[in-house]
Amino acid sequence: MAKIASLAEAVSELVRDGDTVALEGFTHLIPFAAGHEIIRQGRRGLTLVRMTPDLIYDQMIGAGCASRLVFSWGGNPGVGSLHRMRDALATGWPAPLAIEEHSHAGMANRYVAGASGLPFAVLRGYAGTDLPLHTDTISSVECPFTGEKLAAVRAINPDVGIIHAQRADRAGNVQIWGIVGVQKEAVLASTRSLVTVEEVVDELEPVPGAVVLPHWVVDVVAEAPGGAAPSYADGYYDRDNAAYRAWDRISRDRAAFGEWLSSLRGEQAA
Amino acid sequence: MAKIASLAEAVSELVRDGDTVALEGFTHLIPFAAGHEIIRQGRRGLTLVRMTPDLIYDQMIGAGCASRLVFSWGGNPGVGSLHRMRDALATGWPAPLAIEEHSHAGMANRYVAGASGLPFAVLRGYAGTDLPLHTDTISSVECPFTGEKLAAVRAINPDVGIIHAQRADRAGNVQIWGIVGVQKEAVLASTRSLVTVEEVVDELEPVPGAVVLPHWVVDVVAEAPGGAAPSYADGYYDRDNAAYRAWDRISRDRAAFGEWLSSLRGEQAA
Amino acid sequence: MTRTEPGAGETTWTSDEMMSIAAARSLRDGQACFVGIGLPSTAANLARRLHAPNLVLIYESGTLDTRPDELPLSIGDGVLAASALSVVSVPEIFNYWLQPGRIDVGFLSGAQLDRFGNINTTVIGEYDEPSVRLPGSGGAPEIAASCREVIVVMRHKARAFVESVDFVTSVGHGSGPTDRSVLGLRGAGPVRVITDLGVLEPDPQTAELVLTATHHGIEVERVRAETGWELDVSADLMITAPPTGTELRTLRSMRTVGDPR
Amino acid sequence: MTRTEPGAGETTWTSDEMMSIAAARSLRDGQACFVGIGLPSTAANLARRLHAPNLVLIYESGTLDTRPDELPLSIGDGVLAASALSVVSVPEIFNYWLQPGRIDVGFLSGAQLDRFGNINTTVIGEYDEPSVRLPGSGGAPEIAASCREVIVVMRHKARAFVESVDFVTSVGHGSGPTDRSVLGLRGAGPVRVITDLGVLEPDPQTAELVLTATHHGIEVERVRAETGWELDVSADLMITAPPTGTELRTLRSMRTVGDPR
Repeated sequence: MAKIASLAEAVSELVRDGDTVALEGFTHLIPFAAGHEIIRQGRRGLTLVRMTPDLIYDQMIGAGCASRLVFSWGGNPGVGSLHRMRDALATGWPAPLAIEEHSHAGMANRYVAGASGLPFAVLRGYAGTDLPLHTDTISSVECPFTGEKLAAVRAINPDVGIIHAQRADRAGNVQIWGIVGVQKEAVLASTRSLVTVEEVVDELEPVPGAVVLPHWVVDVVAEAPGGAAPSYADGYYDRDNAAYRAWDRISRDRAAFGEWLSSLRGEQAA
Repeated sequence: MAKIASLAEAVSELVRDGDTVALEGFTHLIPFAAGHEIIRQGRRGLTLVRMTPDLIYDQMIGAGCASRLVFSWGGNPGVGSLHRMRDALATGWPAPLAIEEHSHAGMANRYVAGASGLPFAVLRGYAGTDLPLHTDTISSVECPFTGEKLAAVRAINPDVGIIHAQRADRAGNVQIWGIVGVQKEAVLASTRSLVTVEEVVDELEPVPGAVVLPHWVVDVVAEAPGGAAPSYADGYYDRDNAAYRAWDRISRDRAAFGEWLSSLRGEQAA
Repeated sequence: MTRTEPGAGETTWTSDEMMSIAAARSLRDGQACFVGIGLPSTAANLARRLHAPNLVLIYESGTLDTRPDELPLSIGDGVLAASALSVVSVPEIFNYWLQPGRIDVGFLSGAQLDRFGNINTTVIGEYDEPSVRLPGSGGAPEIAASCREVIVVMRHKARAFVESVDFVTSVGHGSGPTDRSVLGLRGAGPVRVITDLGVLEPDPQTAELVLTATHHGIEVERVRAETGWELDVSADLMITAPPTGTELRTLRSMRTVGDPR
Repeated sequence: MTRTEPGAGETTWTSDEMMSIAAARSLRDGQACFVGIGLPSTAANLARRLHAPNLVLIYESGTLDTRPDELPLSIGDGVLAASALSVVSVPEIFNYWLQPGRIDVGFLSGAQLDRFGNINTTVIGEYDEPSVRLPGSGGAPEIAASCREVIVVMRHKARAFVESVDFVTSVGHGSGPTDRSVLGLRGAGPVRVITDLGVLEPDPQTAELVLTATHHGIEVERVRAETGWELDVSADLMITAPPTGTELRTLRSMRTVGDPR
């Protein structure tokens, strides 16, 4: 049975300094509120795992939460670069950042292996590319039937998996629809899990295309209306493309970012 | 673009003597009408692939269509044995039947590998059981990261994959809901595919829990109302448990089966 | 827990009823239970109607947390899908739900069981020329491998409770207490075998199944006679409490889909 | 096919418009096309509005056969999900749809491209101390590996069209015509690179990209000046037909989600 708690309680209970944490959501349902709460609670030394770091990891990296980033595409989608991530990589500000870089197919399969209780996954990938020279969680296996050589990637099993979903019921069963990404896999691969939701409801009405995560694989559900903004929650609100574009200016400049960060931290104190 | 044709045309075009054919549907949506059409058209020497042979393969084996059976659970669910299958195995009547036997997890992963364009799949399975002694599509691989030994199963890529679904639209997009089994994987793993449907409709209304197979991975769609009976089609008709029970008596006896078969073949002539 | 003593008219029950009731009692509320069809399904659904309303039932057809009003005849009856929290594909049920060890209890039956709890549902006799061809593996090998614990429910007959199974379909304790870890099986394996005569549990030292309880009214000698190995009896042999009236009435009220009313 | 010649007022267009239109023309109706965001997405959606109404667009966010009214800004905008025939998970889109070679055309862009069509979207300079850190792989390496053919759309600049990429993110033809098969890559790789200046295609003998067309009004020398290797010119160099009025009007009418109207 999942526990229903406030977001502050949930982060405090589940996320510890030095943890490997995956906040997932592929463009859709990115758990911004949870990431902001991690910033507010001042977590340090996290290994942040996410296919597309997006603004949320740019913010967490800029805030000094992370010492390592595991990812497969690190840009501001349709806009440009993640300047806080670039700055941390280039200058170590505000903290040095190590990276472990994959392709999307590799990352997706690492989550699948993690969710499946397997130590690795097999895929056709990486052949001829330069990534295997730099990433030691890419290797190869030989098919025992055909002798073909295929890529192997190491399973990901984060300490904490965090996602945002549309709804949960009072038992903690979680419902997600629209672009579902790797959220199910991220939760199932993780030792502990937190799901923020737009709302907790009495009953989960079936929805076409919905994925349900049963209460017994979710540790904590926290209500966080609007918790995916400026990304979006299908059925609740649209993606705020203007905010994505505006982030470019804030992120480019340490001072502008510092103001953003103060304001974020101030909100909690208020 | 999938072609929409009659079931007789579809079977005639897609299924050839000696083919490896998978008729899938896990308890639900078993493509009986398609199997019966294969019997009527007198196909021989088929390798029949199916997790649960069920009545449909008992009938096809008894009718002499098969020379090989690839499966993971061969019973009449909740009732007892498949006597035609047993008879073919024990006495070679009406034709000798070779078998290749797996567990459900192994078969499911063989389809997944086939659908994924991989030559094999990895799972935690078979360790300590006697199946690997008898089935040469079970082997093992070592994890390149941890050194753990895991089971490997060879991909299945049937010549023809056949399933029954609730609906298709006129472009041949197929919609399935309820227990969806391994149908998507069976179609995607196969070189050619046939989908029988309860009805062809103008538009596929979204349904909770539905899986959609796009028209460009389906070769032929054939309308076959009631085509899953005596199994069932969620939203259309229930499982005919009485027919499953009655099959036991027919299947036990070669003569009673012969009458059933004549009647099936006669139906077409009528 | 309320316990209704059987009334005067309810003091008789069949050995199958006792078996289902004993098996139902062994499940705890809130557990996630991977259910095989037949005896396990009856017992699990009985438990859900008695002391374990929040038992999470999972069938290999992909139905997660299902609450059927009537018992399914097959593993994929419509009643399972209609009452499920979620229906997932068959590959998913095995790969994401069973394999990683997310399931508390695997509930199995079999045609043969040996002194170490290994189960045969494949063939009696030689594999290539069997005297009886059985249905085969289904989901059982991986249920036996991956669930945190396994409970076996089967009728106690000498021809079924054998010294050594003809074919290992699903591994119990192999040939001793360390075999499972050597094989890399992560669940604890069979922790209890519930029959129509009593209960067998593995000896912690040897992993051999010993008689730990007889059902009300069953003599140890009868159990021994129906067991194909020299059955050891636990020093603190228990006697299963007889069915309560509530248990019997609930069990008898459960009907299988399609049965005549 | 109806072709509208540009009217007097429509004889000017930008080189980006020419590029998108040339890229759109290269797609055939009914093909399944795996679309990267940005230039490829614009071109593919333009093709769907022009001559290829049944183009099957697939984005790595899991949206299958999507028909957005407006262009998405990101790869997973709501407009893609809302107009899709089906939305599948990200693991599924890569494993069941891309990897087995079910997709006719992969439509990519990049920061650097070399003479063999290898693409870099990872770093400029050394990996550990890059002069520019780029976004990275995303879905591109496996799109480049697995689609039946790959079409690259990118702006023609000397700093981008290089002798040899600093980092091979996505394999084109490696270093020659046999490299793809040696590497086990099953698709044909880049069959065409469409830029704002012209079209490059691999020489069948050497797999090196040669200039096979210049866009209307573009001189070969200008293309050579913007190419970082000794660019060969095909013996039968073509000239891309200028945009038609319909093409320009359609392209100009497409708007990105969230753009001011």
